[in-house]
Amino acid sequence: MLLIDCPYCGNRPEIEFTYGGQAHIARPTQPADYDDHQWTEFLYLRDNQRGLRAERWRHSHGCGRFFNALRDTTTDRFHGTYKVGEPRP
Amino acid sequence: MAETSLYMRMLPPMSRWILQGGADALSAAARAWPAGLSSEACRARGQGELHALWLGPEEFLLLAPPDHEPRALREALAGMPHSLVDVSHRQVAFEVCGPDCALLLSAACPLDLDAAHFPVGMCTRTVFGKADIVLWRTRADAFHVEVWRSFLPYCTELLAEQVQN
Amino acid sequence: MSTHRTQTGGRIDRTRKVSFRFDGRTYTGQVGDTLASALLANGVHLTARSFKYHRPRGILAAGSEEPNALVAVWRDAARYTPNLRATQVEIYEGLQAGSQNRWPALGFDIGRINDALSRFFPAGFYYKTFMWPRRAWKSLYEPMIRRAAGIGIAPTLPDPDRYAQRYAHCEVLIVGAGPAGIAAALAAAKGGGRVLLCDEQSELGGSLLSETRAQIDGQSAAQWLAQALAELAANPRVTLLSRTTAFGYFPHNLVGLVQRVSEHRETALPGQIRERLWQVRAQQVVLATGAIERPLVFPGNDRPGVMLADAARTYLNRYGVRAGTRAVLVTADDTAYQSALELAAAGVAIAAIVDVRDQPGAQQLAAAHSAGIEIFAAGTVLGTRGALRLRAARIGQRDATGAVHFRRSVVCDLLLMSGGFTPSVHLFSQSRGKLEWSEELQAFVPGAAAEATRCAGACRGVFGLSRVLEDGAALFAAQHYEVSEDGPTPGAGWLGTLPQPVDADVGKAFVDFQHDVSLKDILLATREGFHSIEHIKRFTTTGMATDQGKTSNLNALAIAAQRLQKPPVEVGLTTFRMPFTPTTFGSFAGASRGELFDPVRRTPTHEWAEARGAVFEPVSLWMRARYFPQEGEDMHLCVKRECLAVRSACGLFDASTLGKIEIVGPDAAEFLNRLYVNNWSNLAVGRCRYGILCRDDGFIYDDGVIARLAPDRFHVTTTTGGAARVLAMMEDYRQTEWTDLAVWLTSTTEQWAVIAVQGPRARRVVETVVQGADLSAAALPHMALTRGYVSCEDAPQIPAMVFRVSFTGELGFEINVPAGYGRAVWDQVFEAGQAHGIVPYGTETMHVLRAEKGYIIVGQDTDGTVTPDDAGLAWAIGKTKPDFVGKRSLQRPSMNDAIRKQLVGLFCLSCTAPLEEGAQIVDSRGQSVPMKLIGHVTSSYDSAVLGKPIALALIAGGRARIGQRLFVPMPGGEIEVEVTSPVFYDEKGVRLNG
Amino acid sequence: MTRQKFSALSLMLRGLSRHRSWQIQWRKPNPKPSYDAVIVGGGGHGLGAAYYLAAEHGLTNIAVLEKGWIGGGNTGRNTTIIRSNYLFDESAALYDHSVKLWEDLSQALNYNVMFSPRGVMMLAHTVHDMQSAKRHIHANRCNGVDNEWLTPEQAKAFCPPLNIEPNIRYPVLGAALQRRGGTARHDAVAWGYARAADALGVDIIENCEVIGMSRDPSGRIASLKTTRGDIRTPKVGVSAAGNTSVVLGLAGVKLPLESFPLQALVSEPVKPVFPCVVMSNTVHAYISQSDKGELVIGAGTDAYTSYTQRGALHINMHTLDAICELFPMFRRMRMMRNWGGIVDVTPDRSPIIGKTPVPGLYVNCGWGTGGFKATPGSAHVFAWTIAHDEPHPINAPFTLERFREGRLIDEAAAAAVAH
Ligand SMILES: Cc1cc2nc3c(=O)[nH]c(=O)nc-3n(C[C@H](O)[C@H](O)[C@H](O)COP(=O)(O)OP(=O)(O)OC[C@H]3O[C@@H](n4cnc5c(N)ncnc54)[C@H](O)[C@@H]3O)c2cc1C
Ligand SMILES: NC(=O)c1ccc[n+]([C@@H]2O[C@H](COP(=O)([O-])OP(=O)(O)OC[C@H]3O[C@@H](n4cnc5c(N)ncnc54)[C@H](O)[C@@H]3O)[C@@H](O)[C@H]2O)c1
Ligand SMILES: Cc1cc2nc3c(=O)[nH]c(=O)nc-3n(C[C@H](O)[C@H](O)[C@H](O)COP(=O)(O)O)c2cc1C
Ligand SMILES: [Zn+2]
Repeated sequence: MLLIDCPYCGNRPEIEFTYGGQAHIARPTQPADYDDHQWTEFLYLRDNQRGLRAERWRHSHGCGRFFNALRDTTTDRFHGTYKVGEPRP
Repeated sequence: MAETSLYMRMLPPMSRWILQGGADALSAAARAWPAGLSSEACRARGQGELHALWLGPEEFLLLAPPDHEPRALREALAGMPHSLVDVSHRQVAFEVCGPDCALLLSAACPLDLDAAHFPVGMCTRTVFGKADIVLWRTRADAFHVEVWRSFLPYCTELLAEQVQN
Repeated sequence: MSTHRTQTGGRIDRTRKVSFRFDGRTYTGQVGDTLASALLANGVHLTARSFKYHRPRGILAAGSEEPNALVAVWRDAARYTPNLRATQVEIYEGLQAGSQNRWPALGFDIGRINDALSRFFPAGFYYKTFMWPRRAWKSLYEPMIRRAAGIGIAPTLPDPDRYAQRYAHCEVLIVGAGPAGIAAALAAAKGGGRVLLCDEQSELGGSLLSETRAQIDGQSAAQWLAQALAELAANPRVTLLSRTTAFGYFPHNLVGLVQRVSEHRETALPGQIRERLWQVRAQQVVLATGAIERPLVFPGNDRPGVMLADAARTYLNRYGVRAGTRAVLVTADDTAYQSALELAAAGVAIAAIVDVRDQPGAQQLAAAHSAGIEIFAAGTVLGTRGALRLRAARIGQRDATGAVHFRRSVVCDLLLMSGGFTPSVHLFSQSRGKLEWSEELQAFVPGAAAEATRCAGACRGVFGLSRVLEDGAALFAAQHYEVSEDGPTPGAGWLGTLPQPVDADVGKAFVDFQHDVSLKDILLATREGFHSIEHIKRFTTTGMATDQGKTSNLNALAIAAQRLQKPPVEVGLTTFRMPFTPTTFGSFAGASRGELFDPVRRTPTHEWAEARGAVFEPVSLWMRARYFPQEGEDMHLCVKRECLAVRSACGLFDASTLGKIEIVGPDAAEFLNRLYVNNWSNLAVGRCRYGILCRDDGFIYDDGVIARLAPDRFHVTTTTGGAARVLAMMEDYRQTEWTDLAVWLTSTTEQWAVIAVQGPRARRVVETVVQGADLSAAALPHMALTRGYVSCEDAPQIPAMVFRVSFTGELGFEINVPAGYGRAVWDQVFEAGQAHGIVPYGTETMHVLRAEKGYIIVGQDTDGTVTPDDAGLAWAIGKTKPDFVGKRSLQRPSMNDAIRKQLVGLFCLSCTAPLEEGAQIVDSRGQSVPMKLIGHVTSSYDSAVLGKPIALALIAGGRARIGQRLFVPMPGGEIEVEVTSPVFYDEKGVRLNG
Repeated sequence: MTRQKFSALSLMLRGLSRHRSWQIQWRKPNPKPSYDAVIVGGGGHGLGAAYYLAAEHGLTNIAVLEKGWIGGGNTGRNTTIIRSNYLFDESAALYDHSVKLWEDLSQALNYNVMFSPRGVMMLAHTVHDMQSAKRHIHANRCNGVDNEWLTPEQAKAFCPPLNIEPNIRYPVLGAALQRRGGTARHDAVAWGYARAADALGVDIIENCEVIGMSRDPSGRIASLKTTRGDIRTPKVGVSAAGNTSVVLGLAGVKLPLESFPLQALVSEPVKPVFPCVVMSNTVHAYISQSDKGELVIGAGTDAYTSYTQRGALHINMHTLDAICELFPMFRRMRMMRNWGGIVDVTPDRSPIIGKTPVPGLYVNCGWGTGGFKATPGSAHVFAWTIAHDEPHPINAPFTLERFREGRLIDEAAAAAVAH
């Protein structure tokens, strides 16, 4: 069970959180302008790299907030968390 | 040991609201609500029987005696984008108390409940086994627990199981 | 008292005898004995048969690393436990234990024939045979293999014991309470933080428990230990846990412990749990887990009576047991001399010391000589003799050229062996810390840590009591310990097989005792191309038994390395995984059983329904009344009656479990516009609308009625199962995509009890209960809402929201009252309904009624591959909206395929009973397998009001097929159906609007 | 080289000479500078593809590159459940193709992979589960795939340890049974394919990680960079399971995949007590007993993407409380070992087998929590795809294009079934 640093509440155990997938994938404001290829990419293509990954978590059994985290997928170590809207550190 | 000291008691009915809003609305609310709203995360503020529990950066749980109408609050918030929703019946509250109350809760609550890490006045949403609760330390040896009403039997049974242990 | 028990010494309670049974015979031990020490005290070494060859096996070790002495223990029939290590079972009065994997008896085991035939069962033999004839594998070979495999017998009765769990937090967690762990704890405690010290043994102390000579700061080891533990126990910030194994090291310094609470007691205290699982989150973890002595690999090294030297010393010093009368020591290490000398002093004849090294330590030599013990330097063991117990050892020696010669056969009943010590790096490695190879110790020791972990003492290759104590303390504050008689420290020891004469057919020299893996097996593996240590492990199964290779892994590695001509570090170890020792399923499960397995959510009317004999069904976590059978009714009859009552008079239904979300804020309508497919801007205050929510891939996710309570306030309902995930999805969009919107969400599912009153007489019933509201058709048309109140005895003015909605096709109302009043209002409605023939109905009836109207149930008539159009709900889509979640996906090529499955109705032409839900549909008769399936039945019921079965189905191009005849191929024959509109009843909605 | 035949007789004869004359099961060649085709990934799927390329398509100058030891990926760490009672026609065809190959695999490879069709029973605990199970059963029957409905009593008769008391939290309401389903010995599958492929001339090269890919001016795949040197080849088939994204990333190809930890565990070995395979999706538990005696138990995936081959404790706790609820007699059994694998998951939980946008580069991935059962079938059609440069009819629906077109094969959404 990971220990996750909620930017609002501090370190909390993983079971209080919900994983939210890759971060920084903004939903297009005009989906109609996307062709099938671009739309497919938006829907389905995610980074799946070894190493640092920016991802979303929600402190669903805590403050309820979504936030972003940088985690190394080869060690599961967090390199920091930050609020939605803040740039990736 | 279950017989000798009280570990759990139901708390009487209360009025409850979930207050949410942006910074302006919340600071207006903080002025209108007698004890104010904590700007520090995970802290409760209270005066008499009126309490405001920080649940999230834009979310507070307000507690008051039954049938309390937060008129001042409503007036202060009028015209400001916010949400105030009555949840008096959504949840119920019980208290876990006694010298071992933190230990008892630790059977199913993953937080560090040591007084240094979870002091009196701290409150937060968390989990108790497979239920979602709001945990609020009201005294060194007492926790106020809010839980959605249908999860109450689960919580009390889980506690009873721990008391046996 | 037996001759094996010493007169004095040890930590057992000599004043309290314990009688116990092993394999049906009664023995006596002392309080403080383990089953192993008590059996040894009775001269019993033979305790088990080996896994594969059924060779007689004795007790090899004194701790959790024991590979041989696995026993079954019976408390009572339901509290039977297989595969316990005799070295860890504490005896109590009346303990019943027995050996395993033998038939008919431990002393005479038919399975022993495998040993004789063993040359035909080398490692991996099963991959090479049993392939012919093909069918015989299932009927003959596999059952045979399965019967032979397995060690103990599984329990067959439900376990009546209880298990508990606890989360704990501390500044310092110390695993292992030997000198290193205790010194670390003493030093850490001074820092004032919370310290948790655990050890798997029954007493804290580790190697100090068997230390009789050394003095620490002028005290005996035992005195020092007692004092140190007293000091720790007195500190309220320190928690001491004995019988507590750290079984796993998880990310971010979470360590799993399992505490054996009552198993060692003769009778558990009333209500006492058996085990407690701790999840400890520590700021720092200190591993002081010690080192495990390594066996030597030589022919016949598995006979009962062959024992690790340090274990024999433990039996002597801690339990007051002489493990034999005449012993030979074979060692590659100075420290084992101490065992021999202490045993000699206690009256065990030491027939010889065989030192594998050319140059035994001078001090040890001198000490052994002065004790009159004969020493064979550059020695080796060529074999052992004895049937069920060791009788003699064959000693050899290397000459100057390295050639090995037989020297002598020495009669002995105890063969002590020491190949040196393997640091216990299991947990360190589990934490993903890097191991380093120590040339000096010929062992892996902890290198760079991956977590906040530090190691102390023997587990990191530091030996010698004073150094170990200081090593533990130094993690927190340097401290000097004065130790006299520190004893020798282990060196490199010996890895792999002992030297044997060239070309000798080395008999069975065991590497992994528990899995019967011998030297030959490992050689065979390398010969056949299994060169990675991971392959060697899997091909030979070395290290894969319940001890996970604690005593064997390094020897296996060394043998492979030598054979492959690589340095051991290049061959490497296999991966350490949790658990450190086998850990009870029950402790992982804890209290999570029955109603505590998953919360059971009940509505305010649950007890009422229960009292009326309702049958319930679980829907997500909720229990919902499915139907209310009366005397003599089965579900079918009951549902028929309930359906007719709703259609002809009125029915009462608890809809409280529907998810409810209050959406508030100036942008609430816009928020809903972006989410749901429908248009919300034009929904008037006081009106409701049926909404559909898709995911962005265009498939239906949820549905529900949404009411506008105020310009900036909506009351959204969701499916029962969808409540949590819909709210989560909404929060996701609100917080991360549409941060421009001023809108907030609050779950109100449990704020409101929802009492549905449906049927032509519903209005009359509701009118008598709800006051202050005009419920007339004009004031409250279909899909409108109003507010009123209900008066009860204790609550004069219960606020009520009344929605005029219908999931039955009848005139319908849903009364929402604060949940705490739900039952009181329900009772009133039921009371008021008596005059109008009101009938309570459950979810099954609800399903039938809505199916008659063609209303879908998300998750039953849709399955995550269905679009709004597929479900016939295209009308709901706000055509002018630029976007909503899912809109873009609905424009993808395949979303408009003519062959998409669409929701239609089916009438049975050739049957009287309803179709089976899930039945498949084809478009022509007599198709052969594989058929061309064009759809399936999603819902199917007997319609009481229509007097015939109806069904909903998803069928390829279904709407264009209305009027066509299709076929449902069933095992009993084809059923002919006609495709219809999905609305079977009151297509015009006359009743609804009544 | 001529391959020694494995049989009872050869075992006896060589036993008499102390097993000294057994050959190496697969050679340890150094990589050649070029091959006609290269498979990346020495799991069951990759080794199997190499075997079928050599055995059925005559391509023998080929190599399998494995970064570690063969079978060390998910092939060596799965709960070995084999079944083909999938819902959609496309899936049923693919998995049943595989089950048919399983039935003769030991004989085909001359290696006992211990395929044990002892029956896979999937429990239903709710009305919804029953509807879903029945839908599967009817679809399977019409597709010629065996699958039958059992009442709770019949389920208990088939699997005596099962708790069918009506008073448990999620009582067993019935089960779907596929009798032809079962298990096989995971390691033997990798080794058996390796040995058989090796005998046909395939080079199996371990400790050889692919770390780069280059393309010729036309864009076609041209060579691989590995930790053991460069290798020229016009065709590369990737079967790298959890690492597929990383490998295809070397060619600049991004796929709809995410990699998650999936854990399993075994109990201490006991005498036969559990005769079949039982799966429950509602309470999340999968269990069978291996021929060696351990109870083999599978968990659900961990929540987050990771390559660490380990997962969280609470996932195992949840798995074991489900096992104890269904089989209360196992509460006193003990966990002997737990481990994790990394599974690559597609948005519709169905695999991708086909061409990639790079000519000459083929991929077989996305098996998620359930690709062991597909090993022979998938390897077989993947080999076909590589040899013919177009999908076999069985894998034609499983190409990448389905995501763009929205023609997903969403078994998970349709039934919430894993494995
Ligand atoms: C715990 C668990 C339980 C499971 N249970 C089941 C089950 O019951 N039934 C079922 O059907 N399926 C199950 N599965 C899924 C199944 O194991 C896999 O789908 C299947 O084994 C995949 O086989 P593979 O050959 O594609 O992959 P793998 O066996 O993983 O082989 C891929 C290989 O590629 C290698 N590789 C990766 N990158 C490179 C590189 N750059 N260069 C060279 N080599 C590389 C890897 O080292 C690996 O050996 C389970 C999986 C797990 C983890
Ligand atoms: N025969 C010898 O002469 C010999 C050999 C080696 C070490 N030693 C001596 O032993 C001492 C080593 O001290 P130490 O403190 O490092 O080790 P130790 O062996 O005294 O203590 C280690 C303790 O850790 C416990 N332990 C191990 N793994 C555990 C787990 N997973 N969970 C819970 N408990 C666990 C063991 O039960 C043991 O009590 C030194 O005095 C050293 O010289 C003596
Ligand atoms: C079906 C199956 C059965 C297994 N049985 C055992 C076993 O009896 N003993 C054991 O130690 N490990 C067993 N394992 C686990 C392996 O030891 C190992 O943990 C797994 O292959 C993953 O590799 P790793 O732990 O080295 O990463 C088994 C694995 C599988 C897939
Ligand atoms: Zn938070």
